[in-house]
Amino acid sequence: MEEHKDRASSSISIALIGSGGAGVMTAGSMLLEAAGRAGLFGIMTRSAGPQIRGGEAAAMLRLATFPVESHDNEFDILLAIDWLNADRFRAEIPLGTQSLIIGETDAEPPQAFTDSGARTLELPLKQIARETDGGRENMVVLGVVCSLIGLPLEPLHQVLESLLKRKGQAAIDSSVACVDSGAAHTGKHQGSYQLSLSSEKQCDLWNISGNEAAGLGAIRGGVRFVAAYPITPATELLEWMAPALEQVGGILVQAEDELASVNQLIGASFGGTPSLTATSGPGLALMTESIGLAVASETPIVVVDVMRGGPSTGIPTKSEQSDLNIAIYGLHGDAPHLVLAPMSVADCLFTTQWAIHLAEKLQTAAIVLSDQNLGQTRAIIERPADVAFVSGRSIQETPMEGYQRYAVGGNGVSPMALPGTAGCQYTADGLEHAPSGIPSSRAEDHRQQLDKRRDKLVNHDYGDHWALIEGEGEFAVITWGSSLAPVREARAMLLSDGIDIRIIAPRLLLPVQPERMQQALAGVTGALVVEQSHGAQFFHYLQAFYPQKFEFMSMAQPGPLPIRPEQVVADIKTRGKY
Amino acid sequence: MEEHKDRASSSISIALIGSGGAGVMTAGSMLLEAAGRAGLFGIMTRSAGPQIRGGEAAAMLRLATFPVESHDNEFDILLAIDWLNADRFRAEIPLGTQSLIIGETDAEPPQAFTDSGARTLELPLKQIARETDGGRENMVVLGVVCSLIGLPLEPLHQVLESLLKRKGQAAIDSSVACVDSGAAHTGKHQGSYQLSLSSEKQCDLWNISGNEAAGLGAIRGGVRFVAAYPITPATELLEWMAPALEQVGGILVQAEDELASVNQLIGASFGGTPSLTATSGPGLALMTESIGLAVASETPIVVVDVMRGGPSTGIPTKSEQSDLNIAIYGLHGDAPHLVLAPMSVADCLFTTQWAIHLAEKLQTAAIVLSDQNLGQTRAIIERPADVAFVSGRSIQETPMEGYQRYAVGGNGVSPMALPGTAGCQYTADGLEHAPSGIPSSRAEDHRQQLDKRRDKLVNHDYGDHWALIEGEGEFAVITWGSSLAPVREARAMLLSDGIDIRIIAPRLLLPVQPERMQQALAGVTGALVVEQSHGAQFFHYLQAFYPQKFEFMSMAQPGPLPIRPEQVVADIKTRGKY
Amino acid sequence: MDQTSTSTAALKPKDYKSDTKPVWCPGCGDFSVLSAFTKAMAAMQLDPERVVVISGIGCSSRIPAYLNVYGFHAVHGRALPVGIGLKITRPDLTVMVAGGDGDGFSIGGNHFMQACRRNVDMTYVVMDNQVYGMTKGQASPTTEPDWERGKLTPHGTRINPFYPLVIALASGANFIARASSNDPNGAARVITEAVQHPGFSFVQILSPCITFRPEQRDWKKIVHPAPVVATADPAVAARRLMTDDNFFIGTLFKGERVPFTPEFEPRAESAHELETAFRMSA
Amino acid sequence: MDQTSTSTAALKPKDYKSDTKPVWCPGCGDFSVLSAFTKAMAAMQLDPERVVVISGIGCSSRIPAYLNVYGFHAVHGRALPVGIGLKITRPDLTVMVAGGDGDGFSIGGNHFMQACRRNVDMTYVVMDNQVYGMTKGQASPTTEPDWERGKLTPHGTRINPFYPLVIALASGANFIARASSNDPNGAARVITEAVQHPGFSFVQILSPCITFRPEQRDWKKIVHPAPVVATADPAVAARRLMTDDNFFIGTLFKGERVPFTPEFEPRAESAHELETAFRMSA
Amino acid sequence: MKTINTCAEFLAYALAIEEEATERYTVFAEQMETTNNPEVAALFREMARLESEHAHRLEVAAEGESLPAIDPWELDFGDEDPPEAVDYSATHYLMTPYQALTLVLKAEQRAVDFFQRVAEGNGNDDMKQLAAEYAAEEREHVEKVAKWRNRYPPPDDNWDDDPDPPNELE
Ligand SMILES: Cc1ncc(C[n+]2csc(CCOP(=O)(O)OP(=O)(O)O)c2C)c(N)n1
Ligand SMILES: Cc1ncc(C[n+]2csc(CCOP(=O)(O)OP(=O)(O)O)c2C)c(N)n1
Ligand code: SF4
Ligand code: SF4
Ligand SMILES: [Mg+2]
Ligand SMILES: [Mg+2]
Repeated sequence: MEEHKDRASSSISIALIGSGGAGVMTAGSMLLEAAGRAGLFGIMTRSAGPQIRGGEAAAMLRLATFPVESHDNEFDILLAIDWLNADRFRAEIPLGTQSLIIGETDAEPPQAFTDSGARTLELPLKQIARETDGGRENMVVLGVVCSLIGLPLEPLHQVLESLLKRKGQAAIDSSVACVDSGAAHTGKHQGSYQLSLSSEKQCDLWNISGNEAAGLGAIRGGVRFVAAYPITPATELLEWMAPALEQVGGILVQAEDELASVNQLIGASFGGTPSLTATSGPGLALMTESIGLAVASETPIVVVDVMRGGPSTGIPTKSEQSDLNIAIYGLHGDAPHLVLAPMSVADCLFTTQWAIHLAEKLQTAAIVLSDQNLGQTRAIIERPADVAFVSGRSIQETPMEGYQRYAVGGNGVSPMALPGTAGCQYTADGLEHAPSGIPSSRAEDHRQQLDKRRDKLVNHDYGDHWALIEGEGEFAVITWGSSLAPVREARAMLLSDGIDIRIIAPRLLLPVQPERMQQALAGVTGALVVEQSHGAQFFHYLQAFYPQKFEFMSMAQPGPLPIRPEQVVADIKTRGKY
Repeated sequence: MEEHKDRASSSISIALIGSGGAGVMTAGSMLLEAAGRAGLFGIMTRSAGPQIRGGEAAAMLRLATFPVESHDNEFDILLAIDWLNADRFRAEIPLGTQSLIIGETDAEPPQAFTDSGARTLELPLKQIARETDGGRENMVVLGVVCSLIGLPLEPLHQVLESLLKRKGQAAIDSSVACVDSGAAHTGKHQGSYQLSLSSEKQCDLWNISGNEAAGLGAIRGGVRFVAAYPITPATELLEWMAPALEQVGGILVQAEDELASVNQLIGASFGGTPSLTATSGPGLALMTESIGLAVASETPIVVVDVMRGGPSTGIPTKSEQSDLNIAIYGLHGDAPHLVLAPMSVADCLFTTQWAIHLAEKLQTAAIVLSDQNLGQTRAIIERPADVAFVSGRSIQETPMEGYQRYAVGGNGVSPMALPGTAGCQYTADGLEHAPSGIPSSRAEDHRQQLDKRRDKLVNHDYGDHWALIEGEGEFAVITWGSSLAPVREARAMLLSDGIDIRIIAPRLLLPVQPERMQQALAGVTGALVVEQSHGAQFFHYLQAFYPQKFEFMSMAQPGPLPIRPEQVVADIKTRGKY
Repeated sequence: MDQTSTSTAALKPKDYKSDTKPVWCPGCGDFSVLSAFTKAMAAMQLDPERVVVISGIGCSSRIPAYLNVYGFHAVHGRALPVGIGLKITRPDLTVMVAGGDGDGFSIGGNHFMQACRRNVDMTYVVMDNQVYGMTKGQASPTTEPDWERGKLTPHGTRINPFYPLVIALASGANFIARASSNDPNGAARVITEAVQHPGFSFVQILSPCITFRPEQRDWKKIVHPAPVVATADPAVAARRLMTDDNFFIGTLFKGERVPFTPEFEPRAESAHELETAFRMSA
Repeated sequence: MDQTSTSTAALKPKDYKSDTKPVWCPGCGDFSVLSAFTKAMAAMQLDPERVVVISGIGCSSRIPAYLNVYGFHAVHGRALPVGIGLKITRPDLTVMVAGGDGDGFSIGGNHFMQACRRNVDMTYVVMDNQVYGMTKGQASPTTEPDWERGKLTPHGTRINPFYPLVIALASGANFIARASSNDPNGAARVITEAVQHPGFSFVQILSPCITFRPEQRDWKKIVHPAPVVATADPAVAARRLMTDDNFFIGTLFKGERVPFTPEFEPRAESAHELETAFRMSA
Repeated sequence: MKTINTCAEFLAYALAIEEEATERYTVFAEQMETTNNPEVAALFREMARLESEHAHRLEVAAEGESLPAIDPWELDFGDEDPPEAVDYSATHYLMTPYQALTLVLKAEQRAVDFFQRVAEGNGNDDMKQLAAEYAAEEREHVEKVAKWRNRYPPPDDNWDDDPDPPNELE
């Protein structure tokens, strides 16, 4: 109980529910922004019914005094404008006895929620809204929440001011009035979920989604050409990039399909322009043949896969880490390439930028495995540091007698002549070739080029970025991507019990780094592999490439529900035998 | 030396070389057929320059008194009609000091071949041919070979008779004359590579290629619809099936591409017709998205991938086992399916037929991994036994109130209603769905359907067909597909040194069979993994799914050269510490 | 035009509806298309279990589950090959394929063209809203080049639109028509005609996306009936299309192109026959 | 018509040839097309290093390596998108795409249609032999429906052939012509015109496959010049195509459709500018 | 046929003819080399050498003159294919020397005819003179090639019989 209070003072989880038109998403976004302006960290995720418009929707927020990357085990506040079909969110919004359910007066909250033992509070939201001219319940709700968690209203007023500007002063005024009025209605509950706001403000905070961060990373990394076909949940990455690229003289082309988009990248990159596309599972599947062409012809390209529930069309709006297999092994033939995975919203920027750098440097294809969770979570984060990774392709700049595009030797990276360079004309080829590029089916040529394409990747020094490694215990949790966040929270929970575990989360999934992994695992006697997939793909990947004397244990949970820290704790306590 | 003689008396390897127009392929085929009629076993493979017509070509045969499935370590006889560009076959036609090189008088054999220390023999092939009206050197060559290996001329005469019938009696006569004349010119070399022909003839021998065998297996298994797009080296499978299907009332449709062909299969199968396509790596890559649809919608389909050198367009005319990864892991999301691999020409029939049976029975997609080597090798084999595997799909035959297409429970296989069945209307879906088929993103539905699709495969009893297991040693060689043949020959070689090894070659690659594998490995203390890939794909697959206390050792060699038995022996002797 | 009597046994449009509720936005043109489907099926008194509706992915492609017939909700852009495989092997069924302009003309453009060429006896209905509804409003092939609200094409696509009727005619479709969701009865009639006409029938239905293209509500003022009756002459049809404003409604072309109807009558083979080719007559 | 003098500095056709020897069958029409390419390049005196020829897979698609320019031998059916990506980002280059009828109209059919629509300034040359040469003689989209020697279609394809010029015109190509390998000089002229015309230019070159379609040797007797000069009016062009016997040679259409030329001038961004959107003004 | 009036114009034509012939014989020689028909390859090589010598001599002759630049398709030979150029479709990987020389013979004869026509046409006299010289020279070629061909037997009926199927590649 006390423990709950403590956690609550530094992190509060809030879910806002309502039908389409109620404006819960907008309210959630405003709350997040206001929290950020108040110097808090936070995340917001969304969930909605299958309807395209008008369906039930939920904005799920967590606000905290420290950087947060995933949802907590429970929600503290569930606030519904209406309860229509709200029970579909039951599994996504776990409540506890300390939680507070708030709804419209006389509107019974669904048993699915009250069963949790949470307290309930009824408020005349509609009536409060009506009292203001043009007033809306979602604004009232904002006020209520601010009051409960002790967030000053001023930053929220500012947010309303800037976001509603185009709607005119009247809209702003009525919203402000609703907010204030809502805040005034919480009575004894005021501050009951008080967040301890620090007085020194974080001065460089960003409000960004993982998809936007990846887009920004791409541009920082030097990408100036994007060709793509829309697909949930990658579309927003592309939609952010379309105008952003223009600002840097680049361009986004909407192609007829994924087959076209990936091949447009290959063309642009052949001409010297760092190029990227974003897609999700079904689109990635369509691209694999041509990603193989990029590998064989040594043409750098980057494909961001914002993973969703699979297989097939699957669950497009929900997260899952089940495209690991296709990303690692999905190309036909022996086609060594890069696979990277960001592990937080902010890391989407870093990892995407690094991927571009590596693809360009190593003249190969890189697949970046983001997911719906990272991509569509909106977060308040510290401004990510600038990193020096920009495209640095090895170019044959000057004319050269007997130029060989696929010359072997050295580190395997052979300088690439760009069209326009006199005397270096060659034909890039997806057929196996001699060093000149001329097709060859000779065993020596095949072996040489296979070695070249593998060695240039294997021999590169990827430095410490290859993985995040935390903790000291003899028991390790190996995880990746968006599963890292709950694992880290689990570690924090365990630490408060005096248990330390070691976390290893590779950012670089391919090429594998056996020596570095061995070092990271030094002294480890048991390891749990945590991932969001049904087939335990990551677990098998680790066994395939990092076999250990001890046996890995697997905690694999498919989507659509996120992994909760307490699940990880429970699993570790069982398996780690603590 | 003696050893050579012994081997020679039971197996002889012959390579015929010549430029386009010389007719070495035809001669090779005739020789194979004649050997078969004489009761011998044998194989023939081909190799050719990059030219579409007129280039250098080689027919490589091995004839034996026992069933043979791969080439020997060395060729006994190399016979060239001309030597133009013949050295390109150097690596494919290894010779030894006991080999005999035969060429036209005054035409120096290339040093690449004579360096082997092989003996040489010059024969006036052209002149002999000219002595007969309409005579051709390739027929002379046939006579020469028959004489050297002691093959009676009568079966060859019969072959000429039947194959040249449409060219008229004159053509037959002149060919017979050339053959006889060639046979008469071998002088002291006559019978120097004598094969010990058994007097009791094998009475039910077939002359068939792996591609044809797969096609026949498909039809035996119940396939009546094929949609496909041509691609080397799968085209011949399709070309054989087009008329064959008609004979059984089925049809082959040439589609616009692989995306169309795989989806046509899904449509046909949804309607109740067992359906199959054949392709190679690039085509398989294009199909993966829709194979995932077959998995998710539980629509049985079979895709035969006749593997060729990769990555990308790669080496289309040569064999490699490098599509293992894409076949096992290439679908996005968690998409459990079947992967099977035939391990000999004859086994292409069995495995394809079994694949159809399993796909139908388990309502899923099956990928059959054949390869160029198996597919395009023509072999004399014993007539494969009839097996009882035919499509046996579980059908909802009668109207049913509240029919649920994806009902969970039982063994996971839910009866499928075919269009036309009143009262069972449903919509098949690649979106995650409830048991009814209606789209659902609920965690329980997702989990249930994921479990269903996995469990129905995992719980099926595949019987002993899952793998071929031979030998008793503590040292195991684990291999698959066309690599089995050289491994088996290696075992035979080792046995003659008194060393036994255990061979394990899974025919069923997915779902994995951990218990059966454990049983097969009982008592094994070390294992070498032999495969034809650069990335050691099979080795990693074994580590991923069958981790052992001992470490696997890897012998991975990419194409285009086949693995030779003596390489395997050498490797085993080193690693097995014999 | 009906042979069946209106006895109580006769199937009503609602009998072709399933219990699944559409996810569509109220006001979406697709509701009206759904109604046209059920009306057409009722008009033809098709046995629901002998009809299969196949679709790809998109708002419009959700339609099969809303019908009480067999359905297949396949992947994006590939519904036509699924339909072709089914119809060739099950000529006894009425096979219809339905979907959106993105599904059919962008990612599925090749299959559209090739399906027209192949001319299998089936009906393809495209609910054209000139936008990708499901993915929140990007331009589609039929979008005007200067529509600047597609978020991936902020200056408009600036490329030539795709003219579905022209491509259908040029490729070999045997029945070509345009209908409007504003007139579900008219659309039902066209669908009926399309199903009844042999070979590959293509029906474009203008079906507004009121969420991402609210201005399409005005289509009801713009559409107008085709001035003349359907022709069987491709050249005449082609000439008419030259003056097409993309808003005439009606049947353009009812051709006499021979449908693709290969024989298909699966038999348990006589294995013997196929084996003879391999057997060595030793 | 030439501005260049025959000074010794001038590039000759052979200067555009590489040292790599074609794998083609002697007699194949593609040799003549190769010669036409070199002649056209010489006529335009293009800098070899500023030309890129991109292809898919097929006999014809082997052409880039035989030219002394930059080349990309991509995968089957996808050469056009490679070309589009290149040209948009490198407008300074002369981009040409070349390949076969299978590559371009079967597996690549959608990209063909969409490339015509997009109308990027590049030239697409299809060596049409109405067959898949490289895979040993299956029917292609342009094959006559009754050709019974395709091993996957023993009774002929029995489907409507694909009419490349019609589809090109209907989709928005800005230059459309047909040439014949029997007249490499004429083909060179057409290629030259095509390259010089703005936007997407499509040239079909009838190029016999003497191995799988030996009867195509007779094409030289059948081809005949187009009766009239090129038109800029799509309607006129369309009418001419209605009476096309598929063997007229010449330029059909030189349009005035606006090419797709988005601005592309990569700059190292001012990161600041892009970041402002995310920064919290606390 | 367009009339050719000046020496410069004529030389430009003649040069184009010889260059075209050189190119094609070179291509044919390469074809035969890649398809392992060395005898015919050598023969085409020889023809390519002869034609390139011609071309070279013409270049020397034209030294100092400024020849008009004519795009290949502007060259007008009447209804004929370019003289001296063997049709690209005429070769075959199994062709015999006799057949190759027959093709050459026809091409050379067309060259004779062309130069003769120009010589008899209505250009200026210098040019006609030059054309007549060329015609005479080509006539010698024709005779030489005819003799050359006599050394070889004509092909038998099934000269193009290839019992083996073509190769598939990709
Ligand atoms: C391979 C693949 N790429 C992209 C998508 C994402 N996607 C789903 S529907 C759709 C477009 C739908 O547009 P349309 O067909 O016009 O249907 P509408 O929603 O407008 O009815 C797209 C791009 C997908 N599901 N699969
Ligand atoms: C994805 C894929 N499918 C199939 C093939 C096999 N393939 C190679 S070339 C070709 C057809 C070539 O025909 P065309 O484009 O007309 O060229 P041609 O050889 O006739 O010049 C095919 C089907 C391939 N390489 N890749
Ligand atoms: S988004 Fe548009 S197309 Fe989709 S359901 Fe809504 S109105 Fe209809
Ligand atoms: S197979 Fe046909 S297309 Fe290919 S090179 Fe030979 S003649 Fe040309
Ligand atoms: Mg649409
Ligand atoms: Mg072709």
